[in-house]
Amino acid sequence: MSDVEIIGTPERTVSRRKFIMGVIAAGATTSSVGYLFKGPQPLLGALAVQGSVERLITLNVNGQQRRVDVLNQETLAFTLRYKLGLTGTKLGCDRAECGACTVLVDGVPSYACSVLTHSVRTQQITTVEGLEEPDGTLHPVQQAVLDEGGFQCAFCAPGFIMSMVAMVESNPNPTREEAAQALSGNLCRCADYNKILTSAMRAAEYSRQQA
Amino acid sequence: MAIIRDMIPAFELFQPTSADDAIELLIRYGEDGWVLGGGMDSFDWWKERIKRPTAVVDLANVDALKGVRSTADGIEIGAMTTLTEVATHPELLANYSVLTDAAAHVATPQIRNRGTLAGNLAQDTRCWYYRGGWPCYRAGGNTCYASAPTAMNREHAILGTNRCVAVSPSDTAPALIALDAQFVIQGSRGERLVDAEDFFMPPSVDIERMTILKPGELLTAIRIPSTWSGATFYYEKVEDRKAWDFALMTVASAMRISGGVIQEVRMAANGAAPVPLRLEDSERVLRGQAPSDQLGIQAGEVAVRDAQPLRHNDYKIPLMRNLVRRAVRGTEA
Amino acid sequence: MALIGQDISPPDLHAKITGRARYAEDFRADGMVFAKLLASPMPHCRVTRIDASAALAMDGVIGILTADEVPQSETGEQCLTNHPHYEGEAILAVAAIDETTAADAIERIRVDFEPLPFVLNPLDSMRPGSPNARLEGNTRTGRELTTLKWTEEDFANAPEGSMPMPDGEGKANTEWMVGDIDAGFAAADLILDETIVHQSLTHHPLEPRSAMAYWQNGRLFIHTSTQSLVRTRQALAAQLELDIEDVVMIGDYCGGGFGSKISGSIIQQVPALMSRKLNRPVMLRITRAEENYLGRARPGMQARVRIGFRADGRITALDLFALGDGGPFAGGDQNGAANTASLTYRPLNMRFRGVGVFTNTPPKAAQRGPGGAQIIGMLEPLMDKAARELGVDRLALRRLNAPDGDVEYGPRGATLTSVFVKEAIDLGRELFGWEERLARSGQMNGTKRTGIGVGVSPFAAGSRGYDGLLVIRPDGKVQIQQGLGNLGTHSISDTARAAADVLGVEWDDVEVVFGDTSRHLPWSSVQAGSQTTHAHTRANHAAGLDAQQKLREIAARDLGGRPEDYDTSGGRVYRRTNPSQGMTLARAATRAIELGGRYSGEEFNEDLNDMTKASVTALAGQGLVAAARDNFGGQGGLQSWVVGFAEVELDVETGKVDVVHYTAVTDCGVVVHPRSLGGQIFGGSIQGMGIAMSQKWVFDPVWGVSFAKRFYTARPPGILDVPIDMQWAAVEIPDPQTPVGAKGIGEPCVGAGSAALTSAIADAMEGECLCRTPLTADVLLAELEGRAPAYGPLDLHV
Amino acid sequence: MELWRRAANPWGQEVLIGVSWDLMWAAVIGGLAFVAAHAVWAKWIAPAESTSTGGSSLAGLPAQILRHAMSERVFHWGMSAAMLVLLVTGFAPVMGIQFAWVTIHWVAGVILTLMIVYHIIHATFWQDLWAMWVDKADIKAGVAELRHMVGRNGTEVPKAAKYPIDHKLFHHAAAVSGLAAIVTGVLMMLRLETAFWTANPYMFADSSWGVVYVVHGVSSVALIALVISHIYFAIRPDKWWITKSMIYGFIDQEKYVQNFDPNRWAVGGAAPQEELVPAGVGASIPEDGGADAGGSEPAGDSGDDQQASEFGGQV
Repeated sequence: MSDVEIIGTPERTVSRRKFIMGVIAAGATTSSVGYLFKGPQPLLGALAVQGSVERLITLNVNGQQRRVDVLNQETLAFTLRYKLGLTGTKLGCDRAECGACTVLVDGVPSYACSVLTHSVRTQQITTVEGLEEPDGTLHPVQQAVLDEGGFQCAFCAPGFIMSMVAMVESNPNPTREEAAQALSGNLCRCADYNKILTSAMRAAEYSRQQA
Repeated sequence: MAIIRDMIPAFELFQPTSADDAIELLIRYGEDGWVLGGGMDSFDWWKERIKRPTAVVDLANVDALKGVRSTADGIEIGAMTTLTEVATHPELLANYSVLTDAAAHVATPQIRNRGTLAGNLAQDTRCWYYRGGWPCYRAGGNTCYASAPTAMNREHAILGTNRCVAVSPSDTAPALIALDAQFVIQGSRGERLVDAEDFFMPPSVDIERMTILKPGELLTAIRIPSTWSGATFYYEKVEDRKAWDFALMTVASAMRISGGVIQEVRMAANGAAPVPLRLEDSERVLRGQAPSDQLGIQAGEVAVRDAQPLRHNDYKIPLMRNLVRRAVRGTEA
Repeated sequence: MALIGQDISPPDLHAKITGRARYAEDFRADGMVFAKLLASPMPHCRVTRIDASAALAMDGVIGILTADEVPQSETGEQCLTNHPHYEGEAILAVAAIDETTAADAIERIRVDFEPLPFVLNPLDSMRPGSPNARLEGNTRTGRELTTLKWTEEDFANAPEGSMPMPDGEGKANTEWMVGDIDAGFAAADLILDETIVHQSLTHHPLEPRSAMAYWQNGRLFIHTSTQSLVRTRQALAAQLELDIEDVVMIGDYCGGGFGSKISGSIIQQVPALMSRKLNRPVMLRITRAEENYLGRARPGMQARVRIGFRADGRITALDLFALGDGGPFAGGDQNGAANTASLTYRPLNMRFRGVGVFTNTPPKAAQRGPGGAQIIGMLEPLMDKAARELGVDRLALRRLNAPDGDVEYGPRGATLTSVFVKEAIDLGRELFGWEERLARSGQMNGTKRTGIGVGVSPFAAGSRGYDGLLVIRPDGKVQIQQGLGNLGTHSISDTARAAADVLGVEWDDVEVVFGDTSRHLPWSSVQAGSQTTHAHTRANHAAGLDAQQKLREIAARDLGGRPEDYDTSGGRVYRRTNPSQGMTLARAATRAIELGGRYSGEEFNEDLNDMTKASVTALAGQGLVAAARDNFGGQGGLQSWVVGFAEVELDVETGKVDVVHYTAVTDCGVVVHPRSLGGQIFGGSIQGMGIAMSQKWVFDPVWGVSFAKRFYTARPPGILDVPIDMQWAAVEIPDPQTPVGAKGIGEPCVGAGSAALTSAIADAMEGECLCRTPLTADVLLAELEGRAPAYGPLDLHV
Repeated sequence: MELWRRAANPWGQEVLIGVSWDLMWAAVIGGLAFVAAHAVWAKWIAPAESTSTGGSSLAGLPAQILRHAMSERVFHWGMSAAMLVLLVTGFAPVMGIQFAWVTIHWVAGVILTLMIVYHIIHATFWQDLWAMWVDKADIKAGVAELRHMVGRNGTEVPKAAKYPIDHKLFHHAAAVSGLAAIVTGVLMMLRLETAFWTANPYMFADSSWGVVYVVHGVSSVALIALVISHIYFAIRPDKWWITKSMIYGFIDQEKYVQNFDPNRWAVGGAAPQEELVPAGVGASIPEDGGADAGGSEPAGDSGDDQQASEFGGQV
């Protein structure tokens, strides 16, 4: 795969159209070249057939600006896990069903497997790795889970924890039912829901204390 | 089919900042273009490699399509407004709770956080034959596997089928039909308005599309007239699991009751037919009558009068009837 | 204070909640390539031609692995095959520099198939002239594959809607009788005769069975997801014909298994073999859909049962004929189911006949409470039905039939170490408020009708004879080596407490070593059948005793007196009569190194497993090395019990069921880790609730292709589907035959949860047992509305 | 241009699912091109039509000669309507004009099927089936006609029987296409849920269904071209007299003698209603308008239809 630098090129190619300012890249891995010839001539076909192109973007992850090459079709979960080494974000289904990949996008829980990295490149991403203080102090949610011994296999834990973080922000004093609602986008196959809910209630308590 | 493909094939990606620019791109790419809203339906198709757009037009940066606005005669919701915003918007909660109820019943918090109202309306059906990449009518083929006498079709349609028996999966559609909403569609030739119930494409007309949107057209906003503001609403979705599931049946209704009589009513159901259904016959039964359980049963019977069950979905007949009955009774149990 | 019985957060939890815990898919290696599988689109076929030229010519494609390059197995299953027996079985793998390229390459491979006849459910393969799922036969008799069919007459003789129950030779391949079944029925005042269907369902652990492998100097390094580490290493080494020392397996964390990753998984051979072939590290990332196919499933059943009851509710006869869905390679769960029925109900006379029938559906394996969960879920509503008809209390009927510690059950009169199920029933009656809640049974709350249910569920709970290994280091820490897998049951840390308690050390002074076979681990049980709590509290207790003995000897040697004058606690070994006279463990460890021999691991007991011996040798000299085999012995098997109680509300207008409350009481001996035990009981029970209420397996009968392969179609329960209000308790009577008194608990809770719900739902249906799972809204509403049943009485995989 | 539409069946095997819609456009373009070519030829190239009566005498002939009896005309137009409805409902949605077409399509299909069945039975048992048979004389005439068309001098085109060779060929092409479309269409209806049966896609194997769809598609596409040319000839002024005969039933005496060989299509000197059929000539052979199913040139015959007399005086 060649690394053709194309930043700026798209604007030049069709500069008279202002929407092209929004163009990310003409993306094609080597393998999709054949596909490009099937459809109508791609807008940037000439570029595309030069080979694969990636575009370096700056992603705000856990408060850090990270420079990263991102394919057009790349999901946030892939960028985090495979480009930025943030493997705390898990892929349980890769279909927006299990919640193991839940991260916060501007503080809002989202399935990282089902959002393009490019769609959130101006937003702040928080993953489970970003919760701890630099000195190792755990986030109140993490401390609560630790104290309550939440989770069994814990493959779902990072996702649940991110949902809990969002929950304690938006509803610091939830009932158990409300906590369950807030966590309903996360699946735990060990079905340790009771302990997870207890952890969530404890997390809310810790957060209130901290606030 | 067990040929597991996975991994999204490459496409060109555009992030226009205005609807006009988006439409221009969509016209350029025609059938090979793809509108990316919240993406909650799109990613499945791409990852399964069943649908492979050449170009994806991501509407994330089109701010004009986002947000809830009050208008002179009601309220307008931008197409890209997330379901969470819809579900928690104070004015909608106060006056159009049938819609907030519906939005709050969609899937999970994470999906509501990214998923948009337009996406919920325009999403593709969940028929597992079609979703599995089978070459059915909807996929451009010449058969419906789901209606075969041996087929697994408990989630399929009992009404309004025409070769295809898949159901519309939208939770918000019946609420918007009950609210007499209008959908704003923008295309190369400007804007057009359609009634909520006319937005959905019956398979008898075009078996391959779920909505009347043509390539190059964009659903830009949903307008809710003030007609039904503060009316008596009912919304119920029956699903197998309480999160991340599609409705086996949904009924939504708006009623104006005064003097002990139903003066005006709009009622809709989803999960029953390939398109969200407005239950006009039931409305006729109800109009001018005093609400009672007996009347509810009558309205329910009328709703399922033409139902034709498949091998495994006969239960939808009593389910639909009962939900209509409950809508009249006004209690969810 | 003893560590056993306390709530201590497991030592690996910090890593899990900070994202540092690395599961198999989180590893990367220099030059790593990605493998992707090409799977069979057909339920049964033969590959006639593979044309991979276009794929291999692609830029970025590194290589291919085909069925010709992989080992055979005893069951007939290979990690790659040219004769797929189910839709989704892997045929070949391609490796490429990235996963997208690998996926693109898979699409360019042309495979020609010859479709073969297939069969999806056991009963269909019993019909005369029907296809067999394996060309060699439709069942396994002994080690042979044979064909077993019933006759037209057998089918004709069955009452409408009932499964045939043919008498005579050759109608089943497992058959046993205890007592005289006819006499049993003759003595009965009530006979129930029901046809029952239990679905198959995928395990769906949240972590798919991804694996990454590379080779260095002829040794295989593999990162994998497994329930049982050292045993998986052993299995993989055997499959690949490698010296066990040449396999380094890293599996620090396992994202769930439930029986599907007992000794790893066959598909982990693919990255290992591909890596050897290409001489590059290979990652095989398994997708959720692949997990559905390759990830094992609980065998469903089609069965008919006749049960005779005396007027007081005592079961005089139980006649069970069960067809188990064996998938293409296994034998179904029906034999275990019969044993569990025999134990739970102690029928005075019992006959069992069963056939494990091959089907062209994804492979079956043990899933938490294999056989037991199915049969309890199916039979408990029938106990209710009998109690109702006989006018006896439903709980009393169960108690009457429940066993005591002297029970003999099954075809060969198996015995147990202890049974305290009656105590559990009694405690549950009180905690749940049985009488009070039962008074609500059948009451309407709006459109919702209350149902009360109970499920009494036993399952195997332990084994014996494994090794414990620990090192007391010169820094005073007690390093306990664990060869188990780490799948979240906390057994790696909880069973270590047994050794620490013997020595009387604080938990902070304990380090548990696990997760990597290069770290010198002892021979351990598979983490399955709820063995580990029992087996490894014993093994670690033994190692603790060995360490204690060595400490005493060192103390006596240095400080005078006899070893038995010394005791250990608080990080010291000291003279019982004068606690100030003693030494720290740190000092003792240094002395052990100086003394050498059996103190530092240069010598060891000969009864240790070879693997443990190698580990001891490797650890020798690092401190006081203690290694001992569990020689505590014991008579009889181990079974734990969970009695589940549920209150549900059934909406009679929609068929939807809400679980309002759930209470579970267990007999699992001494409680090692209460909070974790609660997690096991509730987690297992909720998995059982999923069986009863929602979880599915659906196939198109014409194409043999599966639909419910994603979470939203397979429908495992989510957090909103289970009661907020749950409680548990344990009778806490120690098992008399183990020094620690603890029994395992992973399995029996599933049957309890499932049965409590099938029983409660039947109660809410005014006693109507639908005798099928899952009891989804469509099934219940059709019945409530008096419409045609949603499914045929014997329909499976619907 | 693709000829077929293929798809992967649920087992990933490639199966035919129908003709490519490219063929529809090909048929439209082909049909229109033929029309255009013919129009050009007719206007600028065609040799003058012979108006010779060929020695036949008008004597004894009625002024109006019955060509198509009432029942045939009703049949022709009914069938034409059904056919047009079928083509429009079948192809308009493909061309992008969307409406709920399926019910109209199959109802029209059923009507057409019934009419054709009637026509086949009628033609077989009540009309002379052989009137549509292409015989040696037809072939000779056809050859001569072709020579004439390309301007070979001195070629005398023999006069036709009641149905000239081009009419007959058209009938047969349309009949084959129409029958194929009908038979496959009836099979395809088994895939629709109707009041009479439950849809069952598994009645045939995938591959067989593929053939059914392809045959239906090919025949329907062929009918597009046939109908285009048929309509073209029907509205050409020089053929208008034939078209009129399909409306009113009669042709002028003059046209009769100019175009037909009385030996091959004998019309008695008596009143039209007595329309004589000389034995052995095999002329006034009742044939059907079934040919029209495919949109052939007006065919059919007066045959035994005595009702023609009713109109005799009026025209």
